Amino acid sequence: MAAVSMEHGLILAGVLFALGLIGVLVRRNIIFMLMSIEVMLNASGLAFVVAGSNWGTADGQVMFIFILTMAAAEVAVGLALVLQLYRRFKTLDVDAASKMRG
Amino acid sequence: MIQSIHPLIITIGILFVVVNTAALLIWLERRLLALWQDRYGPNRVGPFGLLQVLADMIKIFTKEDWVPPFADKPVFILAPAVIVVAVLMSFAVIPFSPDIWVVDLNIGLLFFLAMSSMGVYSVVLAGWASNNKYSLLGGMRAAAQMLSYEVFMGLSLMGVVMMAGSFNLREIVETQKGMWFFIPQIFGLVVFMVAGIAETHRLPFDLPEAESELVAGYHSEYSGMKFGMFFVGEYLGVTLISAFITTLFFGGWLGPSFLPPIVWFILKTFVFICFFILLRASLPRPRYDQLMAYGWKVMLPLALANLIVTGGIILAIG
Amino acid sequence: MLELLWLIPILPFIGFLVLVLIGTRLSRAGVAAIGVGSIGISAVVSLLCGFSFMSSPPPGDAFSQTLWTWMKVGSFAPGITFHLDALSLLMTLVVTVVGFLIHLYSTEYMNDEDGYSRFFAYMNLFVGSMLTLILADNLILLYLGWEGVGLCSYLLIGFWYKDPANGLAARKAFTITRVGDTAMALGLFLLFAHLRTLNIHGDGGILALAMSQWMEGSGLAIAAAALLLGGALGKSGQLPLQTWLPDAMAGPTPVSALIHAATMVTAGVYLIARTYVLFELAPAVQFAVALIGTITLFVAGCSALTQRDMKRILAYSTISQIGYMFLALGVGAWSAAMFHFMTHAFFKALLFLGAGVVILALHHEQDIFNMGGLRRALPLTSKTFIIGAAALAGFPFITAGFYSKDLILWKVWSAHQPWLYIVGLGGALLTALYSFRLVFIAFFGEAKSHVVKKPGACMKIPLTILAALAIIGGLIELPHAWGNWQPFSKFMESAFPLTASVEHGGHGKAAAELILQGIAVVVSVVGISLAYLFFLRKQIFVEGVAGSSVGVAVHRFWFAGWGFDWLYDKVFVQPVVWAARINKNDIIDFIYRLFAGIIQIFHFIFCLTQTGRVRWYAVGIAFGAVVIVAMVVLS
Amino acid sequence: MTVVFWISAAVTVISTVMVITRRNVVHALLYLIVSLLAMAVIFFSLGAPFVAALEVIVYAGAIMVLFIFVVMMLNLGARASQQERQWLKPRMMIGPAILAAILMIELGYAIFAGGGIEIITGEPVGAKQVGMSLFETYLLGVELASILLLAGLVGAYHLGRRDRSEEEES
Repeated sequence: MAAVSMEHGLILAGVLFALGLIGVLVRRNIIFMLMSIEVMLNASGLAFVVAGSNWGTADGQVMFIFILTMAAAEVAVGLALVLQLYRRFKTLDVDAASKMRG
Repeated sequence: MIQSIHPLIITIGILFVVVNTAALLIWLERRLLALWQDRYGPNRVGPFGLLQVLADMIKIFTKEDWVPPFADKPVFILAPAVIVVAVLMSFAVIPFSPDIWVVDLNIGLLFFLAMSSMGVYSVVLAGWASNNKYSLLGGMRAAAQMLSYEVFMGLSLMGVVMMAGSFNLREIVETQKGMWFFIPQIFGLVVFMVAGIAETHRLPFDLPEAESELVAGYHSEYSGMKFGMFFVGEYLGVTLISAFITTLFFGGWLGPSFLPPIVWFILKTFVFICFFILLRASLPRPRYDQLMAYGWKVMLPLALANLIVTGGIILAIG
Repeated sequence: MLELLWLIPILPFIGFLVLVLIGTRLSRAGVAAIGVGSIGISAVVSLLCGFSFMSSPPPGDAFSQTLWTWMKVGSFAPGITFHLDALSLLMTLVVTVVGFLIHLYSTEYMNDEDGYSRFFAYMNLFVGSMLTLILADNLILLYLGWEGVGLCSYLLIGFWYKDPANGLAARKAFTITRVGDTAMALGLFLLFAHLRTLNIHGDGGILALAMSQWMEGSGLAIAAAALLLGGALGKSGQLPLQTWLPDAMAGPTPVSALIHAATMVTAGVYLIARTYVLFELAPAVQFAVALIGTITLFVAGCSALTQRDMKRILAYSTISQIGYMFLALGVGAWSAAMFHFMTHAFFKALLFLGAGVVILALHHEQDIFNMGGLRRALPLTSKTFIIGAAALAGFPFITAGFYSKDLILWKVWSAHQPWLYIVGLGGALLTALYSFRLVFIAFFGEAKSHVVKKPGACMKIPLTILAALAIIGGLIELPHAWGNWQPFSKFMESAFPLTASVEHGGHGKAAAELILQGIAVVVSVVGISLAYLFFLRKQIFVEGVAGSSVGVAVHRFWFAGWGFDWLYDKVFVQPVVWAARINKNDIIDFIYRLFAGIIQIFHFIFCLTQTGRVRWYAVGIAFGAVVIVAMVVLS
Repeated sequence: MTVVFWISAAVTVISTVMVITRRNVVHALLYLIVSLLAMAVIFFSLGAPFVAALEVIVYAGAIMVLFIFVVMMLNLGARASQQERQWLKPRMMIGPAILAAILMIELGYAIFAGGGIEIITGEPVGAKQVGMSLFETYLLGVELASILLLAGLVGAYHLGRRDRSEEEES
C-alpha cells in the first residue's frame, strides 16, 4: 500500500507526455499527430489527478474534467480539419498543407 | 475458507446463469416469434424443442473457424470477444438480490455506461477488420448509431441518479422501497428503453446488420464460434438491458415477501426480455436517417426535458 | 384633447421603427399604409389639438407636456417636453398636413423605385424629427430634432446612392449645414453658460431671463443672437451658406417638396421666431437678418432666372422666398414671416409636386427647354402648377402669395427701410419673371417631348388640395386697409408676448398702404407680362440679350449661383487641400514610418520561420518548453 | 492498490509506445484505447473513481470512436500503411527523442528536487465532491467549458461541411 507516491505518479505523467511529444514530432500523418496530442493531454490530466488525490481534494479531478472537455472540442474540430485536408490534398501528410508559410 | 471462496462461487454462478440464459434465449425467441406469427417454431428436438439450443451449440462449435485472407487478422479475432467481455463485465455491478452481487461499486451506473460504450468497438472493429464494403458500412452505421444513442442513454439515467442521490445500484434499489422509479421517471424509462434497443442493435434498430441492405452488415464475414459470440453477445445485451430496467426503474429484487428477492428479480427481467422479443415481432425497421433524426430530435430533447423537470421538482421539494 | 400632443411626434417615429425593422418583408401596399398612415394619424391628431387649442385656449396661450427627464447632469436637466403655442401649432399643422399630402403623393411617385420601405422610413423619421424640433420646449431637444432633420436630409438627398453625384450632393448639404450647426451649438453653450438653462419658455426660460438680465445691444445678446443666426442661415440656405440647397435637388422630388421647400429649410425661420427676444435685444443682428434676407432674395432670384433645370429653378426660388421671411423677421414682423412661411409651404410644395409629375411624365427629364406644351398633355397638373406659380409670383388678389408677400413689404416699408423695400420689390419682379418663365417654357409652346406617364389619383389629390390651399390660404389675413380682418396676426401674437407690441398700420396710414399695394400689383402683373412677352412671344429678344458678350458673362455668373461654389472652393477647400498636401511628409509621419519600417523588417525575419510545416512549429514549442523548464529548474 | 498502479502504469507506457510506433492507424488506435483504459485503472487506484469512469465513457468510448469513425470514412487501406513505412524512419526518432529526454531529465529533477516523498493514500474522492466542487468553486469554468464545446460543435460542423463547388464536382 505504501509505494505509490506523488513523485511516481508525476514521473509516469512526464513519461507519457514525452512519448506523446515524440509522437507529434515524428509522425507525418495528421491522425497520428492528433492521437499523440491526445496522449499528451491525458498525461497532463494524470498529473492533475495525481496532485489532487495527493491532497485529497476534488480540484484535480475537476481540472481533468476541463481537460476532457477541451479534448472533446479539440478532437471534433481536429477531425473535421482532417476530413477537409483529405478532401483538398487527397493525403494525410501534414506537410502537404504548408501553403500558409510566410 | 468458505468466506474467501464465497465471492468466487457467486461470480462463477452468475456467469454460468447469464451465459446459459443467453443461450436459452435463442430458443425462447424463436418459440415466441413463432407463437406470435402463428406457427410452431422449433419443437422437434427434445421437450418443446428445448434441446434445439444444444444442437445449435454443437453445430456452431464444430464449424470451421475461418478468417478471410484479406481481413486484418488480429482485429478480426479481437472484435467478437470485446462485446461478450464488455457485456459480461456489466453484469458485475448488478445486485441480483440483497446478498448476491459480484462487486458493490459506488460508481456502478457509470461503470455500466462505460462498458456499454466499450461495446461499440466490437461492432466497429468487426466492420473495419472484415475489409468488406458492406461490413464497413455496417460498422460505420453502428458507430454513429451507438455513439448517438449512448448520449441520451446516459442522460435518461441521470434522473434516476438524482432521485437516488447515488451511482451505486444497490442504493438505487434501496431507495425504491417507497415507489418504483418508473412512475416519476416514466420518460426516463421510455428513453432508456429506446436507447437500450439501439445499443444492442435489436430490431427495429438493427440497421448495422440490416440483412436486406447490408448482407448482415458487420458480421458478414464471420462464421463459426466468432459469429456465435456476436450472437450470444446480442442476447446477453438484451438480458443486460432488461436487468437494468428492472434494477433502475422497477425496484430490482423488491417485491412482496411470498417469493424470495432473487425470484422477483428474475421474473421482472424475464418480462422485459419477452417485451424485447415482442418488439421484434411487431415493429418495422426505420430508415437510417429516420433513426438518427429520431434520436437527436425526439429522444435527446425528451431526455433533457426530463432531466430539467426532475431537477426542478427535487429542488422544489427538497 | 391637448393631452394627445405627445402622439404627434411619436407616431412618425413608430412608423419609422416598424419600417426599419420589418419594412423589407412588407408588401408595397403595407409599407405605404404604415408610412402614410402614421403621418395621417399624426395630422389628424394635430388638427384635433389645433381645434381644441383655438376653441378653448389653455392658460397663458401655451400648453406644455413633459414625458420624462432626458438626462440629469448637475443643474442641467432637460426634459423630453413638448410645448404647444400658436407658433408651434402653426408649424405642426403645416408639417403634418403638407407632409401627409406629400407622403400620399410619394406612394405613387416612388412606386417604380427600389428601396420603397427605406424611403418611407426616412420620410417618417424626418417628420418625427421635424415635429420634435418644432414642439421642443428646450433648445437641446430642439437641437436633437435639428440634427435629426439634418440627418434625414442627408439620407434622402443621397437616396439614389448608386450615383456618386447624389452622394456628393448629400455630403455637401451635410457639411455646409454643419458649419451653421457648429455656430448654433456654440450659441447654445453660450446661453447655458450665462443663463444656466436651455428651457425656452416660462419664467425660468431663456427668453424671460435674457429679457431681464441682458441690456439691449449688450455684447452677450449680440453674440448669442449671431451664433443662433449662424445655425438658422445654414439650415435655411441663406447667404452665405446657401450653396447646398440647389444641389440638394439630387434627391427624389417629394423629398425636395417636403424637406427642401416646405418644412426643414424654414427651421431657421422658426428658430429665429422662437428666440425672438434675443434678436430684439440685439438690433444689429436683427438688422443683419433683414439685410441677409434681402441680399439672398435678390441673388437667388437672379440665379433662378438663368437656370435650365426645373428643380433648380424652384430651389433658387425657395432660397429667395426664405429670404423674404428673413427680411420680415429682420424688421420684427414675426407673424408676417410665419404667414409667408405658411403660404410658401402650400404653393412651393404644390410647385415641386407638379414638377415631380412632369419629371415622371417625361421620364426623368428636368431641363425645361426640352419640355413645352405640357398644358395639353397634363391638364390638371398644368392648371395646378400655374396656380402655384401665380401664388409664387404674387398674382394680385386671388392668390395666397400676394397677401403674404404684400404684408411683408408693407411691414418693411412701415419699419422705415426704403432701400430694403425697393430691393424686395425688385425681388418680387424677379419672382414673377422666373416663375412664369418656367410656366411659359414648360407648359406652353410646342411639345418637344412625349408624355409617357400620366399621374394617378394619389398624385392628383395632393395637387388639388394644395392648389386650393394656395388660393384660399391667404384669406385668413387681409391687409389693414381692407378692414379689420386679421385673425392670423392676432393668433400669432399670442406666441410673442414679450415683444414690444407690433405696430399695426393705423388708419392714418391706410392711404400709404393702398398705394404700396398698387405698386405691388403693378410689379407682379408687369413681371408676368414681361415673362409672357420674352419667353413665349419674342424669344429672340431674350436670346439676343443673353447672346451678347455681357449677357453671356452675366448669364454664366448667375447660372453658377453667383460663383459661390467657385469662391468657397478657392477660399476654403483648396487651401486646406494644399496644406494637407505639403504636410504629407512631415517629421511626425517620419517617426511613425520608422516604426513601421522596423516592424516590417522584423516581419520579414519572422516570416522565414513560418514554414507552414506544423511539426517544425511543434519542435519550436517543445524547445521553448525545454528552455523555460530549464530556467525554472536551474534558478 | 499499489500493484494495480504499477501494472497499469506499465501497460500504459508500453501501449503508448506502441501508439507512436505502429504503422496501421487502427492498430495504433486500439493501443491508444488500451492505454486509456489502463489510465482509467490508474485513476481508480489513485482514488478518483468518477474520473476513471469518465475517462472510459468519454475518452475511450466517445472520442476514440470518433477517430475510428474518421479512419473508416477515409478508408485507409494497405497503401496508407505502406506510406507510413516510408515516413516513419527510425533515424527520425533521434532528434525528438533527445528533446524529450532532456525534458524528462528536467522534469525529473524538478519533481525530486522538492525533497521528501509524499505517499498517496488513495482515499476515494467521490462523484459528489467533484460535482460540488464543479458547480460551486469552478462554476465559471463550467460555463466556459460549455461555451468551448459549443464553439467546437459549430466549428466542426462548419469545417466538416462540403463546399458547394465540391458537391457539384462529385
